[in-house]
Amino acid sequence: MDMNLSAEELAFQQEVRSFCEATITPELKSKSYNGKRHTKEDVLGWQRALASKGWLTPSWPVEHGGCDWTPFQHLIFEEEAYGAGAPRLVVFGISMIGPVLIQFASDEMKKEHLPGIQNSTVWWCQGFSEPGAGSDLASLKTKAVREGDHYIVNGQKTWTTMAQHADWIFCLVKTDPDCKPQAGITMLLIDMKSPGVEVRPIQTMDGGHEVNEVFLDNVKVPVENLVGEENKGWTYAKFLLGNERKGIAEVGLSKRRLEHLKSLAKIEQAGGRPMTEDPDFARRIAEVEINLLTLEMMNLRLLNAMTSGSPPLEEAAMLKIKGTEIQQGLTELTMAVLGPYSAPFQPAGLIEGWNEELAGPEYAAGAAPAYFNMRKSSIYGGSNEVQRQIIAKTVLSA
Amino acid sequence: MDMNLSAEELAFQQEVRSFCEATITPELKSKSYNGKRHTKEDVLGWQRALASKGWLTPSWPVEHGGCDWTPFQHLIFEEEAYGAGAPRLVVFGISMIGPVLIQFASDEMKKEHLPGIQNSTVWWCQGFSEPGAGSDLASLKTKAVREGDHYIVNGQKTWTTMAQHADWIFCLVKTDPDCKPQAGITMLLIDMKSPGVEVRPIQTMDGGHEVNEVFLDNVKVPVENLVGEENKGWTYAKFLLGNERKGIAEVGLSKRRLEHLKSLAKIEQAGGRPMTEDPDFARRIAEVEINLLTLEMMNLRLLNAMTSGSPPLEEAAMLKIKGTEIQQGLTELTMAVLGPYSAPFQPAGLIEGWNEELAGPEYAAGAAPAYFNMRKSSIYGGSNEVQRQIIAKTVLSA
Amino acid sequence: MDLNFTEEQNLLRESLSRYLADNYSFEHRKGYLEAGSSLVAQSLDEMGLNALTLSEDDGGFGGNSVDTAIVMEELGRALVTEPYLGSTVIGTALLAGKPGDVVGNGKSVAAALTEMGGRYDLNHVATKASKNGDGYKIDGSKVMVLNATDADTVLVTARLNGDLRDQAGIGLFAVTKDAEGMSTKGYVTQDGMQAGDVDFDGVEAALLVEDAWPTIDKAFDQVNSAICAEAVGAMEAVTKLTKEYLQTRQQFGRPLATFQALQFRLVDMMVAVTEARAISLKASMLADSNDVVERNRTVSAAKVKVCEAARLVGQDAIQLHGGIGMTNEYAAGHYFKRLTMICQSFGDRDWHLKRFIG
Amino acid sequence: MDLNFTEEQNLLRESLSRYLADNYSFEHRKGYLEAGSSLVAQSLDEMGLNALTLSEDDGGFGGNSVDTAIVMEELGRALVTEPYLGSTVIGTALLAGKPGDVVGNGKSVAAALTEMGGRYDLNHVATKASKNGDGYKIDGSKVMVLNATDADTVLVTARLNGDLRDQAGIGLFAVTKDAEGMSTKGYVTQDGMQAGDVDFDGVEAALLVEDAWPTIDKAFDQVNSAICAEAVGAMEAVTKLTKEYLQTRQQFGRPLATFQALQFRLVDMMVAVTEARAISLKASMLADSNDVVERNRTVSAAKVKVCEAARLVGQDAIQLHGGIGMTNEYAAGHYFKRLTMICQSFGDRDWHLKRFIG
Repeated sequence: MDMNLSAEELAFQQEVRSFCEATITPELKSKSYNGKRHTKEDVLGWQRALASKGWLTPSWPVEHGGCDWTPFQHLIFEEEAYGAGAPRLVVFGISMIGPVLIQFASDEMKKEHLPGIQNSTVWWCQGFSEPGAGSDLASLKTKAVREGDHYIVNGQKTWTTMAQHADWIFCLVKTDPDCKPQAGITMLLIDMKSPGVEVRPIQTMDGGHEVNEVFLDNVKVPVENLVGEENKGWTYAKFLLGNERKGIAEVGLSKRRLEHLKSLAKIEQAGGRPMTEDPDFARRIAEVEINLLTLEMMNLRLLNAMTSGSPPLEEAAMLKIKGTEIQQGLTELTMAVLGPYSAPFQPAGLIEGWNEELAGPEYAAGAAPAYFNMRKSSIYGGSNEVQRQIIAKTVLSA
Repeated sequence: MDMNLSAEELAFQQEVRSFCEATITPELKSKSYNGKRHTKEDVLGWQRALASKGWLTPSWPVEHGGCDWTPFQHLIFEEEAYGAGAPRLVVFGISMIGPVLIQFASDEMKKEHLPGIQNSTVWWCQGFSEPGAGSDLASLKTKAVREGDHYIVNGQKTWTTMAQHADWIFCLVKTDPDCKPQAGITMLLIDMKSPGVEVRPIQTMDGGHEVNEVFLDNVKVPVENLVGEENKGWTYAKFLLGNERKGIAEVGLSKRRLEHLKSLAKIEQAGGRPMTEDPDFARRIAEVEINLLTLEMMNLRLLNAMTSGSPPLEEAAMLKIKGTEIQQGLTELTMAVLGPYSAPFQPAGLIEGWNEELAGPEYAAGAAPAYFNMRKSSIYGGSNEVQRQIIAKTVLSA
Repeated sequence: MDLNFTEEQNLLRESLSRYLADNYSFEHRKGYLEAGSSLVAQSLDEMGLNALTLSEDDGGFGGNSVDTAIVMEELGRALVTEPYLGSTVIGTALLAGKPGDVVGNGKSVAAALTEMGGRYDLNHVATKASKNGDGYKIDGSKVMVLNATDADTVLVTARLNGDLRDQAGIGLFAVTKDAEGMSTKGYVTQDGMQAGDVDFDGVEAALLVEDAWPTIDKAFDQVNSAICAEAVGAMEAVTKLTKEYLQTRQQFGRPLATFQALQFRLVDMMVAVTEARAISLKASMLADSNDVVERNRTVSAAKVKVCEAARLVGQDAIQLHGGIGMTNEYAAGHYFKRLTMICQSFGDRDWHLKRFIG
Repeated sequence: MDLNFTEEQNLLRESLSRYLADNYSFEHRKGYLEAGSSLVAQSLDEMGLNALTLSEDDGGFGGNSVDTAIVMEELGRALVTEPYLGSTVIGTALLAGKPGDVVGNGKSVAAALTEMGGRYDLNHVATKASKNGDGYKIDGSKVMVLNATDADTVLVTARLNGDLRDQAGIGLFAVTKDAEGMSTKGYVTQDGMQAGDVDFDGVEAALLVEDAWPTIDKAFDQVNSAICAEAVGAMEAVTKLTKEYLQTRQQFGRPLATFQALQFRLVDMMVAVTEARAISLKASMLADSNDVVERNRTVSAAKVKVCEAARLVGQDAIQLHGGIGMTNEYAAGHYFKRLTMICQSFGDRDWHLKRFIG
C-alpha cells in the first residue's frame, strides 16, 4: 500500500499538465475559477482538443477509442485538467449514452453515433426526468407507439440540461403501458431537429439557463433509433446510471474550488486582517478541506475496487452524498468570504463580452449565483434522499 | 411586552434566594455542582424544607396546597433553587401522580395519598415502561385480573427510576386484553411492600444505579387502589404526560451546568492559557449558551401561553428535544474541558463518605459519567424521535 | 415580566397582514419586480408605518422595536422588496434624536455605512469629513447602500478624526439627493432589493451627530432585530409552503409527506423557526435598551440563531421541493435567496458569535 | 500508487480476527474484566503481534503503521482492553531506534508523557531530568499513563533544558519497574483500560534520546494512526450491532428498521464509518513518513474525521438502541465509552483541527 505516485504516474501527470497548459488560455482559466459562464464554444474547443489527443473518452473500451488508464490515471487527469481551468465536459454523450451504445446497440447504430461523440461534433442531452417523475423514473408517462417503421412519441421531459445546445436526445419512453412500471420502458434516440420537438428554457433561481423542458408532440422516430430491444430500457438506464459513478465525487472540481476559496480568503479582510487569519473562517475552510481529503481517499478506494470487479453500490451513493455536500459547502464559503459583496446581482457580468464595470471585485459576481445553483447537486441525478434509500436498502438486506 | 422583572417578581426572587441560602449547605451545593451523587437523605431534606415552606407542590391547585404562582415565579424559583445547588426533586409524586389524583381520584384516595406527597414522607415511582414497550406504551403486557375485592397483578416494569427508594408505585396495567390496545388499560397504585413485588437494579453504563426492573408476581392489590375508573388508565396517563411539560425544558438545571462549565473553563488550560481564551472552546460554550437563552425564551412563551389555555402540544415536544440536546451538550463540554482528566473511572469518589485521594481534580470524577448518563435524556420520557413524530403528526394534520 | 402583545400591536399585525394578503401575493410581487415599481411603498406610508417609531411630537406613534418587529415579520412573510428596512427602519434608528427633517413625511433615506474592505464592521470608516465653512465636505466611498438610488437623503458616516477602525471620531452626516459630487451606481441585489455603491467627492453635508458611534451601534442592533423578525416571517412562510408541497406531491405512489425522513426534516425546520422566533422576540425587547452590553449580547444571540435557522430552513425548503424549488418561477427559491442575504447583512453568524463572546 | 493490502496483511487480519472471534466475545471480555486478568495479552504476544513493527534484526517482522492499523482495527472491533496500544504501539514507536532492550521480548512498557495542565500538548514538560553520575535523575509527575501499573519499563519525557513548553530540550528516558522513588497510583479508565498517575522523586533513569521531540512527535502520529484504526473497528462493530437491533426490535407493531427516519440515521452512521476508514488508511500510510508537515497534517485530518464519526456513531448507537443501550450489561455502551475516550486521547478534535490549520 503506497500513496506515492509511481514514475509512470508522474510522467503521465507531467504530460497532462503540459497538454493543459498548451490548450487552456488564461482567459478561459480565469472564467472557470471566477464562476463565469462557459460558452458552447469554450466547451467544444476543449472537448475537440481532447478528442485530437485521444483523451475525450478514456473510459471507453480500447477497441472503441478508450485509453486503458488505471484508476489513478483517471484521477490525475481530472485533477490536472480542472486545476488548469478546464470547462466541465458535457457528459451525456461521453459517459452516458456512449457506453450504453457500446454495450447494447447494434453495429449500425454504433457506427452512426459513436464517432460524433468521440469527435465532439454531436451534442447529446438526456431525456429521463419528467414532471411528476423526478427521482422516481419508473412512473414516467412519455409514450411511444409503433406505427409501421416509426414510433410516434408524445410527452414531456424536464430538467433537461443543455438541451438548448443539443443535436440529439436519448429518451426513456413507455412502450407497454400494461405491465409493471419498469418493464414497459424503452430507450430511443431522437434527433432534436425532428418536427414536434420543442425546447423551452427553465430559468433557475441563480438567473442562469442550464435546464429546459422538452416537449415531444407526435414526434416521428424511425425504429432504427431504438436502442437494443423494446421494453428493455430500464436495464440500459440502470447500466447508464451505474456508469455515472466514476465521476460522481467531483474531486477535481472541488479541489479547484478549494484553491480558489483559499486565494480569496487571502485577499478579503475581516477586522483589518486577511480572512485566512480569522480562526473561525480558517476552521471552516479546514473542515471542508478535510472532508475533501477524505472524499478523495473514498474515491480512490472505489476506483481501485472497480479494477477488480464491480464496487458496492452503496459506496457510490456515499460518494454522491459527500461529494455534493462538499461542492455545496465550498460554494457557500466562497460566498461567505465576500461578505456584503456577494449581494449585488449582476448576471450580465458573468457572460462573455460584457465589458462594463462591475460592482465589487471581479471574482464576486459569480459567488452567490454559484451557491444558489449548487443546491441542485443534491437534487438532480438521484436526490441525496434517494441515495440514502439505496444505501439503506443495500445494508438492511445484507 | 417587557423582559424586566416587576417589583413583586424581584421581591419573590429575593425570598427564594434567602430561603435557599438558609437551607442548602455548602457541602450539598458543591456536590450538586460537581456531579456527585445525592443521597436519599439529601433529596428528602430539601423536599421537606420546601414542604415546610409550602413550596413543594406550587403547581397544584391552591385548595390542595398549591402556590398560585405566575409562570415567571415558577421559573424564578427553579433558577434560584438550582443555582443555589438544590438537588432535583423526585417528581413522581409531585408532578405526576399527585395531579392525576387531584383530577381523577376519589376523595378517599386523595385523603390517603396526597398528604404523603405534600410532606414528602412517601416516595413514589412510576410503573409505565415495560420490556418491549419503551416509547410505545400501548403495547404493554402487565395484566391485572379482578378477584373479589383485589386485582391480581402479573408482569414486569422496567427503567423504573429510583424504585429502590420507593414506597409506592403507580402502574399502568392491562385489564381488558380484548379491546383496542389503549382502551383496556387501567391505573393502579401498588404498595412496594406488597408480597410479589421485587426490585432488581439496572446498572447503567456510567456505573450508576438510578433505574430498576420491577417484577410483579401475583401481587394482590385492593380494588380501593384503582385510580378513577377501570380501563381509563390511558386517559390518566396522557393527562400525566401532558403535565410533565412544565418542567421539561430544565432551564434552571442547565443554567447551573453552564455556570459550572464556565468556571472550569477558567481553571483548565490549553497551550498555557485558560480554556476560556481558546477561540474554539469559547465558541462551543457560546453556542450552547445561545441555545440555552433561546430555550429559556421558548419556555417562557410556553408558560405564558399556558396561563391562557392549553399550549400547543408540539411546542412542549420542541422543548423536550431542545432541552435534552442542551443538557447533553453541556455535559459533553464539561467532559471535554477536562481533556485527559476525564478518563479515570472513580465511581467511589462520587459517593458521600469516600475520603481517599482522587486522581485528577475534585470536579473531574463526575464529568464523563454525567455525559454518559445524560444520553438517557433523549431516550426516556418519550424519545426525541417520538417527540418528532408528535410534532409531525400535529403539523401535518393541521 | 410580560410576554403579551398589546391590543394595538395585534391590530397592527392584522391590518398589515390583511393588506399584504390582498396586495402582495407572489404573483403581485412578480409584477411589481418586472415593472420596477409599485404603489405598495406609498400604501405602507399611508398606513402610518413610516411614522411607527417616531415620537408623537414628531407626528409619529411612539412605537418601539417590538412594533418594528411586527411589521418586519409580515413584510418578510410576503417577501416585500420595498425599502422599509433600508429606509424607514435604519433611517429612524439613526435619527432617533431629530427625525423631523429627513424621515417620516413621505421622505425616504438611505444609510451609507459599509465600506470596501470593512466587511461587517461599521467602525471601519475611511471616508473623510472635513470642515467646509459652517458645514462639512465628505470624501470617500460606500458600498451596498440599500435604497441608494431612490433616497431623498443619504445618511453617511465619515471620519472626523482617529484611525481607520477607531470607534471614536466617526460623525454621522446628511447629504441631500442632488448634492454635487455624489454619484451612485445602483444595482438590484440577489434577493430583489434596490441598492448601490455611492462615491462622495467633496460633497457638502450636514453634521447630525458628532460622536456617532453609540448611535450607530444602537441603530445596528435595531436593524438586526428588525431583519431577525423579517427572517422569522420568511421562514415561517417558506416552511408552510414546503409542508403543503409535501402533502400534495406524490412520489413512488404516495404523498411525500408520508415519508418519515422527510417529515423529520420538516419538523427540524419548524423547530428552527420556533427557536428563531423566541430569541428574536427577546432581541426586539432589548434592541432599544441603553444597556449596551446586554443589548449587543442579546441581539447577537438572536442573529446567530436566526442565521442558523435561515440556513437550515432555506436549504431544506429547496431540497424538499426538489427540482421545482430551483426554478425562478416558484416562490421557494426567492425565500431562500432573501434568507441567504439576511444571513450576510449587518453581520453574519460568525461576526455575531464573536461579538457575543465579547 | 497502490491501495491493496499485501497477502501477508490479509493473513494477519484473518488470523487475528479468527482468534478474537473465538476468544474475545463480549461475554469473554466481561469475564476478563471481572477477573482482572486474562491470557489474551500472552496469546497476542505468541502470535508475534508485539514484534510486528520491530526490525527483522531485532527479531521482529519489519512491519509498518499499516500493519499496526490492521491489528488495531481488529482489537477495536472486539473492544480489547489489553494494553497493546499503551505498551506495544507506543513503546515501539518511541523506541524505533533501539527496541531490543525494553520491548518485544514479552516485556511490557508504559509511556509517561502527559502532565497535569498540559492537556494534549506533549511538549508541556515540567518534569526535570538532572545529571546523576553517569546517568540521570528524574523529578516530576505524569498523569494518565496507560499500562502504568504493569509495565516492566516506564518511558518518560523529562526536561533537560529550556522552558516549560519548549519543544527543544526534552529528553526521553527509561525507568525500570522497581526503581526507587517512582510511585504509581493506578486506576481503571472509563473504558476499562488500566492506567495511572506516576510520581518521580529523584528516580534513576537511562537517557534514550537526548533531543527527543522529533521522536515524540512521530510516535504521537503513529499512535494516533493506530487509535484511528481502533476506532474504525469499534465503529464498524457497534454500527453492525445497531443494524441488527433495528432489524430485530419491534415497536408500534413493526421492526424499527422499517422506520425511514431510523434507516437514515443508520445510513449516516455507515457513511461516517466509511469516511473514517478511508482517511485513517491514508494516515496509516503516512504515519511513518519523515515529511513532518505532511505527516502531521494527514494524521490530524484523520483524527478530526475519526472524532466526528466516533461521536456520531457512538451517540446514535445508544439513541437507536434506546434504554437497553444505556445499560452496562450490553455491548453498545462499552463501544460508546471507548469511542468517547478515543476522542479525548492524544489530542481531541479541536486540537487536531488546530494542528491541521497550522
